[in-house]
Amino acid sequence: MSGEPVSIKLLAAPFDPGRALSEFTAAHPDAGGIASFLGVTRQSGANEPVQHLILQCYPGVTERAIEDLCRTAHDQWPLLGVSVIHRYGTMAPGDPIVFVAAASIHRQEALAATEFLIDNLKTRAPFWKKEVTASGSRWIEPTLEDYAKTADLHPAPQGFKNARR
Amino acid sequence: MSGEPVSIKLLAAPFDPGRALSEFTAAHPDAGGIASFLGVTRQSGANEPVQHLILQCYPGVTERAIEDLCRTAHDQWPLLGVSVIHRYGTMAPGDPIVFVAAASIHRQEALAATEFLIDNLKTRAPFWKKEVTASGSRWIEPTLEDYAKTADLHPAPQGFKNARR
Amino acid sequence: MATLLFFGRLGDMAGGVEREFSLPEPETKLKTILDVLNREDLVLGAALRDPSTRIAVNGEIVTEMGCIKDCDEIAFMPPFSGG
Amino acid sequence: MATLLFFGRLGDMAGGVEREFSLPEPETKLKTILDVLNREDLVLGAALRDPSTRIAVNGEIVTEMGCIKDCDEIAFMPPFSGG
Repeated sequence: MSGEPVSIKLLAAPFDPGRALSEFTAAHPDAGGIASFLGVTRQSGANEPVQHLILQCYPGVTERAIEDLCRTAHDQWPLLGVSVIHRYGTMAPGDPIVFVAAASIHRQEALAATEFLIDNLKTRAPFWKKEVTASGSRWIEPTLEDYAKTADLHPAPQGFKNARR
Repeated sequence: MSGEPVSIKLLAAPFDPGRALSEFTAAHPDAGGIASFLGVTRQSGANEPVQHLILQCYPGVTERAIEDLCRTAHDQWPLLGVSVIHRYGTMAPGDPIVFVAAASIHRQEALAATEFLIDNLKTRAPFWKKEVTASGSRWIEPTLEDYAKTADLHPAPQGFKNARR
Repeated sequence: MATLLFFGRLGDMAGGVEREFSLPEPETKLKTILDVLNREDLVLGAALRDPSTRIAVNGEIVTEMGCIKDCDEIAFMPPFSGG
Repeated sequence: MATLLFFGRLGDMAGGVEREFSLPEPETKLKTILDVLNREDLVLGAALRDPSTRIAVNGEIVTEMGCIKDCDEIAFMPPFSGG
């Protein structure tokens, strides 16, 4: 089989990134290079251990935003396929949050597309992240640095102030 | 367990990239981001299907060159760990040739180190690649483009001519 | 009735992610809705009007203050934080 | 005896990857070895002297034409092509 050009999964349950890479690789037998990025729930917040992380999405709208990003990647580089798996709901420290992969004939395109997708998922996909520690919980918003990476496509919202980090 | 900062494997037999990613992820529980790149034997050469690919290495010397690259990556970025798995011997089309992964607290370092490693493995690690097709076999040498990516660290050998591609 | 959605920290401020909102007129200006919410809760009202808050109507981000009809869904979205 | 290693396409030209080489003197100049190989086979000789061919002695790339002793391993390496 030859894989679909865009595969998006929003999951409420944990996923296995190794299996995700195997499946993506199997789906794109013509790829010469497959780049991927895995984001993992961090173990500690500002100063104390994270008990869990809650990720909120906007069902339907979030998928569409991710699909737009994937199409933009396809427009920008000659890709055989891209895959985005994103968790939502409650996660434990160390749990995979996001897996991005891109397949192409030559390595540069896969690497560039993977970096583009993860950079833009941070600031262009409707997700909201709450970190719960022993002393309470707090919403995490992207940093100005996160916005800087995607400034050409999507500047920080007007009036955005660097809330944290 | 917390993984070793550098893990290098030269393998004569096929490996499973999904499992490699799982193991690397498990070995670095403090990572916030894990980037990886998988290179796959291509299905066709200049104009005809590849029957197999033969990759020659220089035992001992090849490992040391890869280790040097990994140390350079550690010097350049704050990384929790890097892993390189490289095949040698005879491979079939579609077989994984090389898997590179880097783990870091923030995503940028893992992405940059992965790109650095794969770019430099192409031109700085002693490997020689022969493609066998129905009409014969030919040695493949890196392109000037490959050298251009790593020119700051390692220019094309003096007198190098773009032999192919 | 329109549905209001408050995402991220706005949900904590609004006391819940989702809320039904009875429209004073069949076609109510979005600005009017913001004014009503602001009268109910000045802190929430300010956060909703903050330029960093994006507003989507039926899943599409709007930049103009258009009109809202029955069954419309209005989402108030603070800066995204995925990945 | 020194060991000569011919990697990549040089192995095809030399008729094999590995070859024992009897040193004319206990300390033989690398240049002398290249001259001997060149007399045996002009095409191989030219490829070995090509500036794109790197030479390693006992696993370390050398840029100077030093001396070779018994049991040394000399590797002739055309441009690498990994990954």
